Amino acid sequence: MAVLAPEIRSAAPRWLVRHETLLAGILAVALAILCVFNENFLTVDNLLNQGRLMTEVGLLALPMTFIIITGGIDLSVGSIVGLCAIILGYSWKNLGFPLPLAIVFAIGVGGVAGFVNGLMITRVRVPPLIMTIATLALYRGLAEGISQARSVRNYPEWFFFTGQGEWLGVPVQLWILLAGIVAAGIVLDRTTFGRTLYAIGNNETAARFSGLPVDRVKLIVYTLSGLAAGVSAWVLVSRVTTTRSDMGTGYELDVIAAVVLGGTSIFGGVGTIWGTVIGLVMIQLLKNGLALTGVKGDATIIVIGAVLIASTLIASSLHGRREVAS
Amino acid sequence: ADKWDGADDLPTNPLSCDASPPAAAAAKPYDGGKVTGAADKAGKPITLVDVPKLIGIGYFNATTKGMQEAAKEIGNVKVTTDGPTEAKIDEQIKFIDNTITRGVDGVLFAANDPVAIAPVLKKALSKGIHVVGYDANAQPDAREWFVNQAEFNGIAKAMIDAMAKEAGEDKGFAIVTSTFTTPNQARWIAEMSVYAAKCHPKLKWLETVEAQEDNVLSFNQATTLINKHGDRLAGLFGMTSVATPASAEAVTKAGLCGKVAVVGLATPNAMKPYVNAGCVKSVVLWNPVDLGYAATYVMRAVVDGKLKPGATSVEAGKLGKLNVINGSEILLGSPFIFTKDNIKDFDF
Amino acid sequence: MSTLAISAARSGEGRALRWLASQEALLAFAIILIAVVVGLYNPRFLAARNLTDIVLGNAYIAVAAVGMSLVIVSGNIDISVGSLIGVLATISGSLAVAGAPMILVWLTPLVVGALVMTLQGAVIAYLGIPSIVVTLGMLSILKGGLISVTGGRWITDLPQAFHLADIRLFGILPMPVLIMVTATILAALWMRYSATGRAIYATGGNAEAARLCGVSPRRTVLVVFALHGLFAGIAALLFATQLKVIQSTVPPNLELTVITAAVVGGVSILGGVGTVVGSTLATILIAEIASALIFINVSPYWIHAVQGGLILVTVVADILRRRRRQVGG
Amino acid sequence: MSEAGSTVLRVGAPAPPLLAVSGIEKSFPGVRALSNVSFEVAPGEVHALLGENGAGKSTLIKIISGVYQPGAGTIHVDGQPLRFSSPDDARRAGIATIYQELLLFRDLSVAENVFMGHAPRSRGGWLDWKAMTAKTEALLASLEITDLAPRRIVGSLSVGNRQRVEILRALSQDARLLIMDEPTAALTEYDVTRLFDLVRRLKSRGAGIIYISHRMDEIFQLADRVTVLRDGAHVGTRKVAETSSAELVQMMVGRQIESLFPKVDVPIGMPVLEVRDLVRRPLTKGISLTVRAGEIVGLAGLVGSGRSELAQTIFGATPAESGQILISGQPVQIRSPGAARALGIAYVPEDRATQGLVRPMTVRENLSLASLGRVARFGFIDSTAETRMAEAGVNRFRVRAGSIEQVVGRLSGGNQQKIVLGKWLANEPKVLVLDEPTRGIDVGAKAEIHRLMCQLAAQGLAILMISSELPEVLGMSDRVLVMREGRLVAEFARVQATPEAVGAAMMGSHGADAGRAA
Ligand SMILES: Nc1ncnc2c1ncn2[C@@H]1O[C@H](COP(=O)(O)OP(=O)(O)OP(=O)(O)O)[C@@H](O)[C@H]1O
Ligand SMILES: Nc1ncnc2c1ncn2[C@@H]1O[C@H](COP(=O)(O)OP(=O)(O)OP(=O)(O)O)[C@@H](O)[C@H]1O
Ligand SMILES: [Mg+2]
Ligand SMILES: [Mg+2]
Repeated sequence: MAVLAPEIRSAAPRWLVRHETLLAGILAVALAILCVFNENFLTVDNLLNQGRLMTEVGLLALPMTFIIITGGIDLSVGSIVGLCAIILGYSWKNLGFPLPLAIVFAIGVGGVAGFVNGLMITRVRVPPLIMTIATLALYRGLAEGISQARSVRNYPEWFFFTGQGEWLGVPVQLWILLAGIVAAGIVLDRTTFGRTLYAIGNNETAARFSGLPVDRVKLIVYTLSGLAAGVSAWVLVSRVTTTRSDMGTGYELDVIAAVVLGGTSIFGGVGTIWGTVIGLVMIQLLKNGLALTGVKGDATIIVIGAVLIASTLIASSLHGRREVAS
Repeated sequence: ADKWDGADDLPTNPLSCDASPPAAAAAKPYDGGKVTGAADKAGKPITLVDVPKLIGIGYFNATTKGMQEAAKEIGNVKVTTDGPTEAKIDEQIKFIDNTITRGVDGVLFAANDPVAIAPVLKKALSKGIHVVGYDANAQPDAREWFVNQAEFNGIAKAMIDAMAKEAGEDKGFAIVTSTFTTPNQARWIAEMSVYAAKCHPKLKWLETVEAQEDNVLSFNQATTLINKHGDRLAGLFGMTSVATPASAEAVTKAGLCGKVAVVGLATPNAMKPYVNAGCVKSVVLWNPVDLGYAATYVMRAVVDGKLKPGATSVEAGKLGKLNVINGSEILLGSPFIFTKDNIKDFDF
Repeated sequence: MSTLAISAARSGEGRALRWLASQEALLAFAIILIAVVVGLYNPRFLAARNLTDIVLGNAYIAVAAVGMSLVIVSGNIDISVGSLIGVLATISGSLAVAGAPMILVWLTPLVVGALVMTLQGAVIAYLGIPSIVVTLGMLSILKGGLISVTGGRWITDLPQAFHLADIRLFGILPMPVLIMVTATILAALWMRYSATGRAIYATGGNAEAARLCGVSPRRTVLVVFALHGLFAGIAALLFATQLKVIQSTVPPNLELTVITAAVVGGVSILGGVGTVVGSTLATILIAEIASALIFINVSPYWIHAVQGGLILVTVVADILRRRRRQVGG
Repeated sequence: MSEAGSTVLRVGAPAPPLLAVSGIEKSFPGVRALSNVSFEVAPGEVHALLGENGAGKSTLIKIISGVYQPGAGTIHVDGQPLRFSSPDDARRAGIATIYQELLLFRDLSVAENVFMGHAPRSRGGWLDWKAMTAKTEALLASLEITDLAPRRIVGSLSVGNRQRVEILRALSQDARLLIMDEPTAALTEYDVTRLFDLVRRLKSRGAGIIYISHRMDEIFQLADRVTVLRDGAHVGTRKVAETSSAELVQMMVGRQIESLFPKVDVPIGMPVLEVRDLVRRPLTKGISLTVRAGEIVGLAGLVGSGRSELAQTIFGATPAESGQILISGQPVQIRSPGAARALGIAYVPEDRATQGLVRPMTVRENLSLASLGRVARFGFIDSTAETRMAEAGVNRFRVRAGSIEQVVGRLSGGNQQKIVLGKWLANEPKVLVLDEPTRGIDVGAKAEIHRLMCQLAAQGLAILMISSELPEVLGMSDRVLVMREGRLVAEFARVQATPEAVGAAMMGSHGADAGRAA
């Protein structure tokens, strides 16, 4: 997909450190401005609450970072969320599964959905964009078909703990997200698995010829993506207390926006979890801060769009200038 | 194909077949939620935020307009409308959540999903924010009052009666709706199904198709139905203000005006060409401007303590006295039927 | 068809046979197969009127998918096209209602579309920002902007002359179909026989090598986006003139529909001939499937699942077919 | 023809040189690639550029082709000063270049690759596909290439054939100055001969040619003058007729190279790699061979004879359809390169840019790529161990890199090759399959790599070496196998392996198969 492959892509780590620092800087400035305009913004309560609200997308963004680093993409995540939500409700209400089992089952189905993506991508060599655009339609359709347009409600009270409860004063799902972030960060940064992801993204053939388990790793990341969608569905259902087949619609674009804003190259080979987290937080807090300041929804999405382009632009142009100067 | 009939497993309550008013249901006790820790602002200026299903569509522009009118009339109410740009429950929850953080006196809402929206509304109630719904309800205990534009069974009766009259008692019809999961549409269709079975048993329900809130898709779906069923199709229902004009257009393009009746919910402006051309005889709707207007008055009354659990009516400015039904709902009135004669009087 | 056709293709003879083994043939074959099967079940499906309606109602998607194919072949993607079409349709409709001369009403969306896309192309090509970032941002900007400006007020009372879709050539051929066919053929010829057309393949395949061959990847990307904008403008016009009202909002999921059409029909034969013919056929196929499922009374709950499944099958069939051909040499 | 072939430079003639560069400087971040380089190319001259890996040859020709802008210095074509701001400018000035890295469009056909950017047009400016195909066919014919159709998709071609496409592309431009950066690195002698005939023909038409190669014999066959670079500086320019190989090497590396093929005899042990009736269509048609510990087996053959395919089948990149592979006498299943690696098989591929290296990653990361398990514990990479491993690799091969954190893509071609070798040796394999191990490597480094191969053999490694350079095969192998059309057709012991006999077996002339019996 490279349009303007620079003659040789620059060193990933240095580039990224800079991109993330820059992004963090931009984020800080934006937050400071928003803070001046609204005293409710920079409160622990609000920030924790925002953390709660961004968990579902955040959980998806972690494996999406992996996938995009390998040079792939997964557009079906939002649909898998919908499918898992329906499976959770359906297996509990209609198949009579005990609720804990239904949760596990739904996450498992998410894993299978991701696995199918991965299998077709690695075995049949369907390009990821094409495969997941097809399953975007297919999985959503399955969710609709299985649910027969009925929503599942009246979950028991304990079920809402994950989505609405708190543990040590912090929303429960935020713990899940934090654990995910730390795990994903370490995996990407420190392990052979993470290294393999970068190698695949930069040169898949060479990775293969180095004896790295390219297909297995790809299969794993797409499966992880499905599993994360399952967890995300569980958190979402628990938060909103109901199950509908249209849940998670459009998540794919939110997730991709966060990941690319965080500096992960859509061409593969470059990216970090920390960048993704900054991207996520940036979008969430901007939306929140603008809303609190009284900016309307339509204007907010204009701002988000402009910030997405502008911050990438600023980061890349500053990066370019330093490169020349050094 | 299945005749999809709403299927949300909630009880239905068809009206009687003739025009006689429904037997007064046994008065239900108040079943709405309770606000805790609200500051007493009786008679004082209040700020309200209105979070509709989505912003930027004609229908909710009209409700907003009504709210502004009411606010101006009352004088000490300030209402701002803000919401998601797509009818997504997830986004809507975030908007309400932000509103709570900002701190306002009351929230007006039209729910994208009655259950999913409940937790955040309850949170608002617990933070001392009054909550009143309109257009699309939430679980009763998640809000104090709901302004009901017209009861589901009332809409259903108006629609089915109009269809039976225009298409014929023993003809086939099909439905174009947004999605099967949209709560209001699902309720209406469910009520239509039982009412048709009860009062117009010979009407043949052919099928129901989804068309999002998409103009061109609605048109394509309606066209497909016309092509598929041919003479067996004598009527089309449009369940949204998008699907109805698109269905009318499809019928016009197919040259079947007068042969295939179009009945549906729609705003008058979009329907004028078809009504004036005689292709559509009746458009069912309430006045959304009035709906927004009433919601604002109800909220003011709640804050002022004038509308308390157990009340049987509320004063709503130019609309006069509105009745409380179903424990915690306020009924705007019967659905309005636009025809060739009166449609020119409306502009929304 | 396969073995015969593939062996012919391998030996490099028999133009017709080679075509039979192509993506376009696969799509055309699927279109005919579905028509026949569904026609047997319900003959009304084959009525000329129904077949025309299927194409007519989706011509705008096909035209947009032509542009999208160019973009994808050049190694980029555009997610903003749905929003842009919404904006352009609104602009065009507003002009019509304001009483502007028809020629202006029809040309403005093309010009504005080309301008907006050229701007995006410039940012992508000259500032080196990935297309997915730029167009994702633009998606938000256009969508929010449209709502801010119109407030979602529908455009009604459009003058009769505005309705391109009602114009029929020789009283039979509807204008949108004519435009769709013309746009597809012109684009296909242009991609095959113009230097810039081939440069798109080069840029998408290996931008650095393209540069060393004296092709300017930047200029190419710019041209691609400008043309894509032009096609988006045409699509918007077809979209806007179809009904008597214009919604003034962004049509839901239109970008995905367009990308799907391009991907099912076009992109997969990167480097092949007449890609855009594939994307137009794919649009027709997808629309045909949607209509056919209603005709054969598939449960409405399962329609989307079946639709998704069929798209997947088409895509996989194409990949397998190409793989076989590649192994064959 | 013979007259033209002996065109003499008219020294002091009024006509300006075709190309004159002077005072060229070029720096990359942290590297001074060229400093004050000047040389001239006359019409009808073949001017060779010589220098160690990383000396700056490729950088220099990229400046001449407009890919890079020089930091200082001037370029004159026909006496006119020119500034090229893009490769297109250079092309318009009549300069055609074959770059060292293959730059092709994998999804496009041969004809389109050849004519990308300058396709024949019909009236009205449209592309003329017929003419394009016809011209490609004519070019193919002029090089006597019969096994390459204009319509073939380049992605399905072997490296050798891709190199041919690059050559066709440069030739298709009717350039007045043809620059070739190691064009023969991926070609066999047969192709080289064709190419040389063609170069001589161009030369006779008055074109100038800049020719870069690490193969000394080619320079003596083809070039009129030779310019030597060392560490980015101009060391000297000599007339080929007036110099010797030894002098040039001395100029290049600043020291003497004792022997290019320092083959020593080591005791040969038990069979380590045994292959029986290996089949993988379309190119591996039943191969049996054995490589023993301490043995270096050379595999010779023409382009397209299927040697790389065989190697990749053994390595599991394209798993075998039938047949058997035994490692140290044990039958094994090799279904992926990972499995091969686990069994102690290493494969140094022929195409280092796409198969060998992850160019945007650092030297350190590339060196550890095939042996991550050795520097990791429970999947966590121990960065100290990794650094140690990388430093060891860099020192062992004397890689010219700023640091182990340098991006591999910016190393010179030869140093990149050393990284690929180093990557595999870090894994301490039992069987080493080398596919064109010294392709594009300077004489000094080549001697080093050969010495290393001998060392490794002495340590008991079994080495299978594929090479298209006959002297290398003959100089380094204990045994020579010859492949033709997917089958082994001859086998020679070291003493029997004469250039004539092996060459004949490769070409398939009579009498060659007799070698098999021996
Ligand atoms: N884009 C670049 N960025 C940084 N350094 C570079 C770049 N290109 C080349 N170099 C450095 O410049 C020097 C000269 O490299 P060059 O490729 O010209 O060598 P060469 O003589 O062609 O070697 P070889 O025979 O191995 O091909 C090397 O040290 C190399 O690392
Ligand atoms: N998948 C394939 N299908 C058909 N032909 C192929 C395929 N892959 C390679 N070939 C052809 O097989 C021939 C042999 O390949 P290759 O040139 O790699 O063998 P080699 O003896 O190793 O030669 P080289 O000197 O290039 O290493 C080439 O002509 C190539 O075009
Ligand atoms: Mg070089
Ligand atoms: Mg080879």
